[in-house]
Amino acid sequence: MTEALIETAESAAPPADAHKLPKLHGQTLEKMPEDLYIPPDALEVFLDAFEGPLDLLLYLIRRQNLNILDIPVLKITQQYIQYINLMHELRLELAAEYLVMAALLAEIKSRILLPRPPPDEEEQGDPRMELVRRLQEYERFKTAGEGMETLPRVGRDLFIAQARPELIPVSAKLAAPSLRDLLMAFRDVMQRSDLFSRHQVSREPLSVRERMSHVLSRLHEGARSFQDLVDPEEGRAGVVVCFLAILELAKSELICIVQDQPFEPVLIDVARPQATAVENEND
Amino acid sequence: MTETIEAAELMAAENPVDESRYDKLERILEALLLASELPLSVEQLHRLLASDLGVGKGDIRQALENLARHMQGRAAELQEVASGYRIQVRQEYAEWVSRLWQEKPPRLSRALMETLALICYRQPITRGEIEEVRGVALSPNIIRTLLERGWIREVGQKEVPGRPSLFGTTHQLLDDLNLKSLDDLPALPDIKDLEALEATLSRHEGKTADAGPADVAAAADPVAAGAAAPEATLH
Amino acid sequence: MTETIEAAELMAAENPVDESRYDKLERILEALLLASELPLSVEQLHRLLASDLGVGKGDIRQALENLARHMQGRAAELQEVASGYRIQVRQEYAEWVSRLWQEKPPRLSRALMETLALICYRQPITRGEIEEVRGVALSPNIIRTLLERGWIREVGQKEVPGRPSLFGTTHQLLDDLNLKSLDDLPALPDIKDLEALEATLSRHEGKTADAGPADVAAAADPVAAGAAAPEATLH
Repeated sequence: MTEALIETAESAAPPADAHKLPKLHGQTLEKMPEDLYIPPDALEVFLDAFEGPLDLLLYLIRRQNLNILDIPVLKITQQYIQYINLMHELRLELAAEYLVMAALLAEIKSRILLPRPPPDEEEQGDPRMELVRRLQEYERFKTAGEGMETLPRVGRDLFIAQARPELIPVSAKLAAPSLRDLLMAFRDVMQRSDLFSRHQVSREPLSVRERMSHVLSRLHEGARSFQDLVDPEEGRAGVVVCFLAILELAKSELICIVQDQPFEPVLIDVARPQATAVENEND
Repeated sequence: MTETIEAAELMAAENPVDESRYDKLERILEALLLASELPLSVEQLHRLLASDLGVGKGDIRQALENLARHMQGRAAELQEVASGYRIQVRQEYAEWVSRLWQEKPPRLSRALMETLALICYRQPITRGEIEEVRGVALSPNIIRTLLERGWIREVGQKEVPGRPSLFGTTHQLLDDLNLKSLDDLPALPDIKDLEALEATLSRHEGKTADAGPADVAAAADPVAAGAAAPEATLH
Repeated sequence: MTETIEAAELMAAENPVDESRYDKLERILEALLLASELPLSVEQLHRLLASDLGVGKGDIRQALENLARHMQGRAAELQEVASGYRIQVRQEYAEWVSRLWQEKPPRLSRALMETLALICYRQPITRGEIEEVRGVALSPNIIRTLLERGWIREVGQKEVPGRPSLFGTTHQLLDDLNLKSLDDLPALPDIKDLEALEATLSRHEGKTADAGPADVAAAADPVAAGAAAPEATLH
């Protein structure tokens, strides 16, 4: 994969475009560090593939088929720091953890390059030991996580067999759903049907919808006047909701509004199949 | 990893005796029917299996017949209903099964929850309209269960061919959900936004918990506090 | 209306051969397991049946064994998981069954699986301890997703400043992973002996001095590159 990336980079970046090449310490990186170059726009994606600095380090080690215990600390440290510098130069936002690790690696590196520290300092613990311990510990759980992902899982590899009798003598009431469950179910179904995107964003008072149901069921007992359908105790808001519900029902042709004679009371009734007659008239 | 039964394997056995071919088809059908929430029609089964197994509807019918025969003497049976076939526990065991419900009321199925949610938000609504949004046929049991539980009621009929029933919600449902009015349900845009939804829910849960320790926990939880920001969208 | 199998009838057959008695118990168990959404433990089954059938837990275990045997060759199997027994479609039919749903279950992220593995093997564990091992901050979504799935739960608080929550796994997780107990999880890979590690490191010190060709290529001036790094991080 890395080879392919280098090829693309070469063909896409002729010498004239040298200013587009990433810069490190103010100098154009004309020669990419060996086996390291990744096109700038791929860097972010590249970093996303890692679960953090430990994961990136493990990748650098494993890519060279090295045992954790045999890490050439210096080499890995340099590679890691180069990644970080490159991303920094490209102004990619880096999680703080990556920078903390860079600092730790730099410290390790300086300890390797500088003369051996006096013995009393060594008692504080070798930072390489600590790093290798952390890498090992992380790798155990990374591996364990990968292993668990492959375990057969209900809903993916296993399905529960379900069969019920046609009729179950009911003696216990169904428990009410929690509001959370209800809303999550609604969210799911709307997302599946993609109605979210098509639906108007304006807020439709649900009480209008509820009142539509209410009005409709009242009308089944017979036609009513508007006054019959309004409960004055509900106040202005209630009257408005009721009126909106009636308009909405009329619009959906679920009810009809009739006035037999001028000045007669306006009656509201459920839509009757005579609707076809009206259509004929319109013809 | 999974030992899938390959179509090729199934076809290979076609020649001398069709027995083993039917056996496998029968077991695949059994698996599908046991896992499906809804009855499955021969057409549906054919659609699911035809291209990989190269079976015709006749093969499926034959395998279903075999399945029914093999289930004799078991606790469940294959039953054909209006919308297709299903495997159901024999009625003679219904009394035993009902004890499960006495111990613990059954969980509400996803299909039931979605149906109820659609009736809340889209009432008055017909069964057909619910099916259209959910994209699957609605089991008659669901509407029946919701009606029996007193959460929905028939509020009229739609004046379209067939005059289907229109369903709406009841006061009982509001009571059971601890709501004063349906307006207390979050608006559509807020449901879309998971953070706004969490904020609304934690406010509601706080209310119903009657300012118990749950409220304190919610306030201390930075996630809940952060999610409270889009509150403005509710007004 | 329903032809319930009476306890009396069941008891009557007790004497000469126990065969038919076990047969009926087996079928009742099959009916219960098929109808239940959740696994049922021997204790639960015993509670449901003991008073009417006069069966002991041993009888139930025996009948379950018979049931498992009778399901051999069928599309479903009896499986024991953490919270009890359930009847599930055999894994070899999963590919066929998953066709019933258009959407595939979402893939679980590596971050989520690593976190889950840590909670499995290191429970009770705090968020901070998880972050320490993984070397990165934990997205709040991960814990929330795991809690919502019912795979983990808060099992207490650690008595350190801030009293962070301690998380542990649930029966639900084991059920969903088809496991009876946490012991059924594969063993955590061993960590290398730290003394051997120290030895290797000191052996290495000599080698690192003469940098290999890769090192040379990596940076023209390794000291400058190395020194620049922490500086950059401070901005």
